[in-house]
Amino acid sequence: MSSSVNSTALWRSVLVRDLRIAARRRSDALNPLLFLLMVVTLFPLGVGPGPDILARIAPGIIWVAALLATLLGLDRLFKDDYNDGSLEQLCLLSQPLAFTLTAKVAAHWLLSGLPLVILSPVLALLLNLPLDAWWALALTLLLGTPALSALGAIGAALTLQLQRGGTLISLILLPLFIPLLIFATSAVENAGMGLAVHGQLAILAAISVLTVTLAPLAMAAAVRMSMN
Amino acid sequence: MSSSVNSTALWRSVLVRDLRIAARRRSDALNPLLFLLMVVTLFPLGVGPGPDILARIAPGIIWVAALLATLLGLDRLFKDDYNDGSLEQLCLLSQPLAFTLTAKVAAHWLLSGLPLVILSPVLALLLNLPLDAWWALALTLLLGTPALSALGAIGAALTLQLQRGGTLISLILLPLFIPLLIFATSAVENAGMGLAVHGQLAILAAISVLTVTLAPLAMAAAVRMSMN
Amino acid sequence: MWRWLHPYAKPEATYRLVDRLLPWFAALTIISLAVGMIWGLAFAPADYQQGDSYRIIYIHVPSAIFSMGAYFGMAVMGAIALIWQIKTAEWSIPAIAPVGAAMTAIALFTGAIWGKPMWGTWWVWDARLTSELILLFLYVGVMALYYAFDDQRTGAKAAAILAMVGVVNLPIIHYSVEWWNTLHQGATITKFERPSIATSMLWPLLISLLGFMLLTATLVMMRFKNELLRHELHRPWAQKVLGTAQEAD
Amino acid sequence: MAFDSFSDFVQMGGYGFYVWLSFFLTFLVIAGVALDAAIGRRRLQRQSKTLLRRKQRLSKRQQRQASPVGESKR
Amino acid sequence: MTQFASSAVPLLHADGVSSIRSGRVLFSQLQFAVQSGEIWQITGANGAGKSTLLRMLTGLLQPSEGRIYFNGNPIEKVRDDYHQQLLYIGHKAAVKPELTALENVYWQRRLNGDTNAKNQQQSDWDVLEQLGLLGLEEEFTGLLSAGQQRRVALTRLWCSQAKLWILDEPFTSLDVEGIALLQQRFIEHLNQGGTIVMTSHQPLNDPQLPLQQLALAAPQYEMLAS
Amino acid sequence: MTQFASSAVPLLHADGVSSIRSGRVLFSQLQFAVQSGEIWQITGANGAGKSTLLRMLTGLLQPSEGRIYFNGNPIEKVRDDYHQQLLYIGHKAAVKPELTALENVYWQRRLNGDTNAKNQQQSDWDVLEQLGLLGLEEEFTGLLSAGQQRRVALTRLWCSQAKLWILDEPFTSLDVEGIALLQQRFIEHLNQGGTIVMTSHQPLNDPQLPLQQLALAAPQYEMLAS
Ligand code: HEM
Ligand SMILES: Nc1ncnc2c1ncn2[C@@H]1O[C@H](COP(=O)(O)OP(=O)(O)OP(=O)(O)O)[C@@H](O)[C@H]1O
Ligand SMILES: Nc1ncnc2c1ncn2[C@@H]1O[C@H](COP(=O)(O)OP(=O)(O)OP(=O)(O)O)[C@@H](O)[C@H]1O
Ligand SMILES: [Mg+2]
Ligand SMILES: [Mg+2]
Repeated sequence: MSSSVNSTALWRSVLVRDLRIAARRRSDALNPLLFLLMVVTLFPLGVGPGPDILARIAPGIIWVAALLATLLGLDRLFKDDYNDGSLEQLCLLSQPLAFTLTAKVAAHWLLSGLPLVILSPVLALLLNLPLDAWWALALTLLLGTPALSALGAIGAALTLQLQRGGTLISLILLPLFIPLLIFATSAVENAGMGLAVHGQLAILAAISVLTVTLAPLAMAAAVRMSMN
Repeated sequence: MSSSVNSTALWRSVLVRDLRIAARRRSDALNPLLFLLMVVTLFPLGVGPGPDILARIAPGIIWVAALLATLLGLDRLFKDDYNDGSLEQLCLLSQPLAFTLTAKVAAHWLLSGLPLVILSPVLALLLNLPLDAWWALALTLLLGTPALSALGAIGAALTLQLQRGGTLISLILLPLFIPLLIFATSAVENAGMGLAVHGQLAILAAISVLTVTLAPLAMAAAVRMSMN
Repeated sequence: MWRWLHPYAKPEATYRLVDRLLPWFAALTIISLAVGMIWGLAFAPADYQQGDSYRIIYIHVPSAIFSMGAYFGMAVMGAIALIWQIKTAEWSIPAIAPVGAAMTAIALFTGAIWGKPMWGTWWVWDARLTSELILLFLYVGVMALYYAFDDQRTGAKAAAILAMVGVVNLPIIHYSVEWWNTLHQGATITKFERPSIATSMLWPLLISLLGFMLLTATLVMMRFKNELLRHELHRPWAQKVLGTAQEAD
Repeated sequence: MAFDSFSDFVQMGGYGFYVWLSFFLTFLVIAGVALDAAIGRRRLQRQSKTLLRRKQRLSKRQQRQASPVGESKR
Repeated sequence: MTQFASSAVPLLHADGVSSIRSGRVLFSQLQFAVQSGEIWQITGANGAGKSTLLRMLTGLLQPSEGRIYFNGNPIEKVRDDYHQQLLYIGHKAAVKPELTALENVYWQRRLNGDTNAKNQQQSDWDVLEQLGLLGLEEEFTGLLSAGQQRRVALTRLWCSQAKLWILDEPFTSLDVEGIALLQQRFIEHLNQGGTIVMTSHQPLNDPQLPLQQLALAAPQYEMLAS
Repeated sequence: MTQFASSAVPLLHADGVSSIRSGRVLFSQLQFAVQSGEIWQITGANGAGKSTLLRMLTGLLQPSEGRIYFNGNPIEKVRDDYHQQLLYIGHKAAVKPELTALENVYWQRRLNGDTNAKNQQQSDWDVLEQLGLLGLEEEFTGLLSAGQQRRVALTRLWCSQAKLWILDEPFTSLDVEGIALLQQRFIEHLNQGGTIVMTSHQPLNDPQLPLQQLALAAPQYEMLAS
């Protein structure tokens, strides 16, 4: 009992510490937001200003931005802790590592996924997305980005010690992102056309639940493996 | 005279060593390519099957993907060398730092820009780009990506001291990338419509030459600045 | 040639100079802005095409021009800071950037507001509009970079380098309007062409231009004073200026 | 004077909303920047005071450390 | 498994522990028992396998052969209990350069399960002062000197309740005065019934320390035969 | 600028050098001259500013006040010449973990302008053997032990032609035998007319070394006054 209470306290500590480190500099907290805004301005520039085309590709754009925002911070996720020895200290705590590591994933999601969810209405506005699709976009992001963070974390843990296996595993992991993207974008499109989206959302939710619960085990195994 | 010969030898050494190290971490070297393929395969999925729309947005997508792929590996460009002390050793060589650093930029381009140029026909095929536009796309990439790498290196050098430069780099660099994006995509579109593209290609080439020659100075200044 | 700059490399002397000039700039700003705005709003004739909506021009155009002007000034300061290693020039960068960003923001939304009645939409992904947005990003980048460093001197140098690199973008941004226009589609942009403006409209515009120039300078000077103090906070003169010196002993 | 009456002036030939909105927002931004500068000065004053206090505390602590009394702790 | 009389169960016991790394035998069939209250110094040339052995003792690394027992139980069986008693400082200091010295101390305590950490702000200041970091408490740790960063890492020895310390070259980067301070702390810990296993290339010169030594022979760099 | 009789121009001369970091004075108005053939040990407590001073001597860092002269010329004026004569090994070892020991040695030589580096494969092996890395030449450096990684970094002292060595705690992580080996190399270098400026918290115990010492006082952590 007391151990589980401790686990939660520890979990919160890891989370808050990670956020503190990330927010060390005032500007850093804003950066992901600005970055997203900029990615979204890039596309209209590249594609041309026709609002109809923009609206059609908007879900794709925003989801690519989500992917990118996830990937950008990802290789740092465990790397810094690994290099400076904090990660081995986490392994030496008397709480289960798999659980502790989810705090780091949560921090990553709070810094990369959540801003995206919050900002999505603005992005949708900029890209002329039909009103009906706004909430669908926000929902898919809310349901999908945790899975992005969790899957990404597996990759980050696996590539920690940079042995031969790394490439193969990223090759295996990256395609896992694609189902997320397909279901999410089709949900947004359907919503834009006034069609039902429960199906896709349910699948997204299922993927997220599955990955968020199972990924920690894989992560913990990978991290312990890299301690050799 | 002998010093200039030495400079070239040194330049080659830095380049080859960087490539050797990248080859050791195969996953790192492959990441930009994987990302690119993913973005490009995702879009047909996200946008839907209409080939006309795909073809219209293809140049934009490929170029935005190129920008983002450049950004992905960028914070690593000088960081590892900075952390392990190799960069201060480069500062202490009796050859001009600005010149030496271009070798690292060249390595970055070989690993992120060149694969893109080589891969562009495949990407164009995947996105139904009209045949006439293929060569234009490849040319814009060939002319534009060196500038991306050079500008990117400035960003990487400026954020060297910062623990979490990743998003700040993008914030700094995307505005600098945008002119390239505009000219390149308009060139490819013109080519697709059978119009002349000399103008844009000339401008792209000019930008590339300008940045590749001037950026090293900014890079060297930024690197020396972060030695404190 | 740069000899005269030398005394102002000293923060205290610079502070005194700026402090002395500031009231004059502020007064002139208020006068010229008042004249320009009242003339433009109330006395200048209505446009034969755009009616009275064109009066937005008296803030839109000056702010747009000085959003670029401020950036150029910042880049020049960056060059001075890097080449002659003058600290006060470094510190002027964080003073200029927010003011420039404000000008950019003003140009952006006055343009957007003007666009609604003229084009029927707030925002189009047009070259000029987008390039102004990019200018805002550039400013934000410079500020973010400056504040990202623990060591302020390093931050200032980094921001100076970025400001200088970014200035290459100014002409590109400026002329890309034409390139984009001719190469892309020109439908929404025809109204953008400079109206052959009547002198009765031109005069107030020129005065507002002067007013915005002075305004930019005034705001920069206000912030610059703060920057000087911030960096010299541990020195007695700064403590005296701030009125905290007595507590020291 | 381009307008016949004050209400004409306010209405701006039907564009009143746009014209006044942009003038108002402009004023807001400028006032914001100016206010920020003024607040910045206040902030500096506070910072200067804490700096001085920190210095005093430091010297006090150093004195305590230097004196043998400090070592009796624990 | 070796049996001990209940009173003589050693705190830590390595039973036939071997390490084989990339086909080289570093050490084999090591057999030793660390009793509560002892301080052990593992010595050996560079590459002898000292750090490897310490990491095996912590459980971070699995021995290629043999087993390690804590209070008579294999450590992997009682991992959580074991880790509650354990404090390990390795070659890497686990100090965050982005945090101030004070914050580092605070979070180290938090992560080690000190839940009412907030109340101890004052003691954190004291620990830092004791380690010669007076006036640097609110500096970013990344900007401190090599030895100062090491000192921030070593604050854990002052804040922790752990009985067993496993320290890999704790004296690295410390100046003479710092080494003396640390040895003083060792004595305190031992007097309170604590146990220390450590490596160091520098002799532990404090005569008060009840030192036990374990010398690892320089490894033979041959390929493993079988 | 101080003037010296032509014969007495010191190799390295610090003239009124001060360091002020984040508003704290680390040292001020240092004045010393290192003659060719001397070995200088900079001593001082953790955080005294030793590393800072060494980095200033290399030109990586600009003194807050004062100037540093090489053969009578300000180092920033003769940077390329100076760096040709200089070998600096700092706290960070500049060793690439992804490369093997042998590759590290090879590229270090290449980067230092040794153009016919390919012909020297054999001597690289020899140097590594001398440093006790026999049999580990083709191991990834990242997998070596702390001391072995340090030894790979130190191979530069065996391969370089530089006259002036500036070394920041070169003995870190080395075992006793490694320290002796290094001191032996110092003596060789000095006998060949070389010069060494270094820091170390461990005493240089070889009596043959013609040691000069410069002690940095512990800094006062006060705000800058003037
Ligand atoms: C968000 C929307 C807008 C933005 C960001 C914007 C931006 C700019 C910029 C940056 C300039 C200065 C160009 C230079 O000096 O090189 C400018 C000038 C000007 N703008 Fe706008 N503008 C916008 C909307 C509008 C609208 C709707 C109109 C009128 C229909 C308009 C009319 C003008 C005029 C007349 C000039 C002066 C022309 C010249 O000197 O080149 N703008 N604008
Ligand atoms: N992850 C690893 N994979 C393969 N070999 C390793 C690994 N880690 C260490 N080794 C090898 O094990 C040997 C012993 O390493 P270890 O770090 O235990 O030495 P050490 O006794 O601590 O030396 P030092 O005094 O230098 O710290 C070294 O030769 C090293 O190459
Ligand atoms: N980049 C920096 N910015 C601000 N302060 C710094 C920076 N680098 C070092 N310092 C400060 O300068 C002081 C001296 O650092 P330095 O590394 O020179 O000490 P040192 O004598 O080498 O100590 P050690 O024996 O621990 O290596 C430290 O207090 C440190 O906090
Ligand atoms: Mg070791
Ligand atoms: Mg040091």
